[in-house]
Amino acid sequence: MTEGVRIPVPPGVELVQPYPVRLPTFEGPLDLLLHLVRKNEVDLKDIPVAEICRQFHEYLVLMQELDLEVAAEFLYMEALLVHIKSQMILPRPALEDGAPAADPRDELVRRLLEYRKIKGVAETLHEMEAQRLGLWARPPLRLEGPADEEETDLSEVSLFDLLSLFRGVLDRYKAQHPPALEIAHQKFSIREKMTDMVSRIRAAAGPTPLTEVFSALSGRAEAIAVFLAVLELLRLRLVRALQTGEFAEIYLEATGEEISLDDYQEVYR
Amino acid sequence: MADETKESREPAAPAAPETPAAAALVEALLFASGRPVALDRLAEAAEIPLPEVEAALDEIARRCEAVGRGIRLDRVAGGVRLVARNDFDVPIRRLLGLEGRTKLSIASLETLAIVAYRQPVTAPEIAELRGVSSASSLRTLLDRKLITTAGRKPVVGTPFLYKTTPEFLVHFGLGALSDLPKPEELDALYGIETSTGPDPAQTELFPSEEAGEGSDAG
Amino acid sequence: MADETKESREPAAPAAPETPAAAALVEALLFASGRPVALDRLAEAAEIPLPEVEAALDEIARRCEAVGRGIRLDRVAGGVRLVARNDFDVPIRRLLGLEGRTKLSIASLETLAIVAYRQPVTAPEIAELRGVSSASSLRTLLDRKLITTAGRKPVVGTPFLYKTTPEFLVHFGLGALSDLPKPEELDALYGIETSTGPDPAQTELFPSEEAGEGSDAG
Repeated sequence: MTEGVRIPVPPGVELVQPYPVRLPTFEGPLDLLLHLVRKNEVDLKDIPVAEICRQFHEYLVLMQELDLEVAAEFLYMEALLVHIKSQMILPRPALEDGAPAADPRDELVRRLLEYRKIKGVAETLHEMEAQRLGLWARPPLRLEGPADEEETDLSEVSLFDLLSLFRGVLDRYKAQHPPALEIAHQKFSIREKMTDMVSRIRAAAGPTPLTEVFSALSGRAEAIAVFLAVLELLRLRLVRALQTGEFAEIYLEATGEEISLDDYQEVYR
Repeated sequence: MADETKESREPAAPAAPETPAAAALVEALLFASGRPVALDRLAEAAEIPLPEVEAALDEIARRCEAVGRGIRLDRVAGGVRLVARNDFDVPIRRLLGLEGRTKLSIASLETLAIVAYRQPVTAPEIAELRGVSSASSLRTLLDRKLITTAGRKPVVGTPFLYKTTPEFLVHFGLGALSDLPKPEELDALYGIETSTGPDPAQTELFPSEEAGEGSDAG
Repeated sequence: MADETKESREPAAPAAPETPAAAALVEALLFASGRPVALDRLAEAAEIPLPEVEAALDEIARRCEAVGRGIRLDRVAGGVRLVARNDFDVPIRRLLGLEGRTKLSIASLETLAIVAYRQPVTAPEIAELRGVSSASSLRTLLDRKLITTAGRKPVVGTPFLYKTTPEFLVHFGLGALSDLPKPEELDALYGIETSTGPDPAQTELFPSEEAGEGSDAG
């Protein structure tokens, strides 16, 4: 196959009709072949393969010249046409039982006839559709459930719909959950919490309620870090805890001790 | 106006005396459903015998033909529904703020034609018949609910099988799949005199065997 | 179709000559809308003056009063709509109930998809994945015989495990659960290049670990 090279037109052969600059588009190689058969006004069942093959090639060359991508299917069909052309040249002896040998074009002719029928049906469907596109039914009544709850008939649900829905659920789950998962793995530094808390307790006008210390935390892991930090601060006597009675609010206040926490060795991990 | 009043108020002679009442009920049922309803289901919901449902539908159809009516009966997909008349497409879309419905592309129509006649059929079989890959057409048809999956074919690669849906029948105004033109009619329509047997799918979808024989001989 | 058009273009004598045509158009508009429409919006969509819309509505109301009609014109605040006659409420409910048997909401379809791909799976696991309780969806799917119970999971609360039924396989034309489409097959159909890097959605479609974690959390 000589891709991209224009085959010189053999003497005495003329293109039935020169291609217009605007290339007609074809649904595929079979569509192009049907077009060539029609243009040349030849019998579909007695296709002049050599000539059709040449015109087919012309079209592909033109496509390449216009920088249009030539689909693999077209190249495959061209190869098939070349193959049939070569077979046409070989002598075809009759079969043993005397029946005439099969024509190398038979298979292609059968496919073209079949494809022509498909195109016919497609055309019929197109006309039927045109009659129906302007028809409007009534939106169905909803007796129960929210009006926006769309219901689908099971006969119209494909397996791909099921898979798409499942994937959608997983995507949604992931979109909603990554922060929680990350925090679970995040390590809170107790020393950091101690430093924060000391400066917060010292900055406060009066004693700081313990419940306030535990508010606005991201989750269980941070709460544990804060709790351990409070215990450490109490142990190091940097803060003291006050409680007026059983189950009453516990308040924290600074002791006035000054210890640099920079040297503090974290005992919990 | 006097004319059609007479028409719609006096049921035609043959109708049974209970027909107007049944017609009213059936009209209300069709109005509420919106989708094509099978006649036996109408009978079940209305609690009237099937022949009465049929008489009621005839009555409704007759009334809808009167001057000044904007809706009509549409018998599709093994059932019947009410639809607005085709010629009001533009004002209806103007009211509802809807775009015109998109026509199917030639590629999609070809693919659909194959699915309609060869169902259940696989993507490779469709590609073989069309001579090109048809994945994007299949996608369009699946998205528009005109086709759906019908399991897998037990051959190498276990490709999915596709079949048409009830929505296909509604979209093209077919009562049933059997309302599609017959293969023989197609031959006549498109000037093809190939004799397609009772089950052309099997013999014509897998031509490679035949071709193999042919090339052996040649 | 041609007849209808011709018919509607020859208005009957008395009423304003254009009323029947306007009535047909307005009827079609109200029918397709399904909800109350303001008169000025009707006029706008139909491209006719307001008095003609009013005449058309009178005409429609008059016709709906005829014996054998099941729908009527309902003038509500801010507009007008077509409704089924009230006395047909019971059969309409019966019909919609019958029709509803083959329909599933998106919630139920999502639940079915999770059961199909994650089975056996518990209600808490499904709720965790969907982010909402799925009890009513599970009930619907059990009613339709698309899923069934498969024992209990030996975790706290010993919740029921759910799996798909043979009916599910039959409906989707599957020989076995392993015939369910794979993520790559969906991507191939939708022309998505498979594996542009490690896409978690693809790698995690099948493992059951995550579902286990989910049940712990939920």
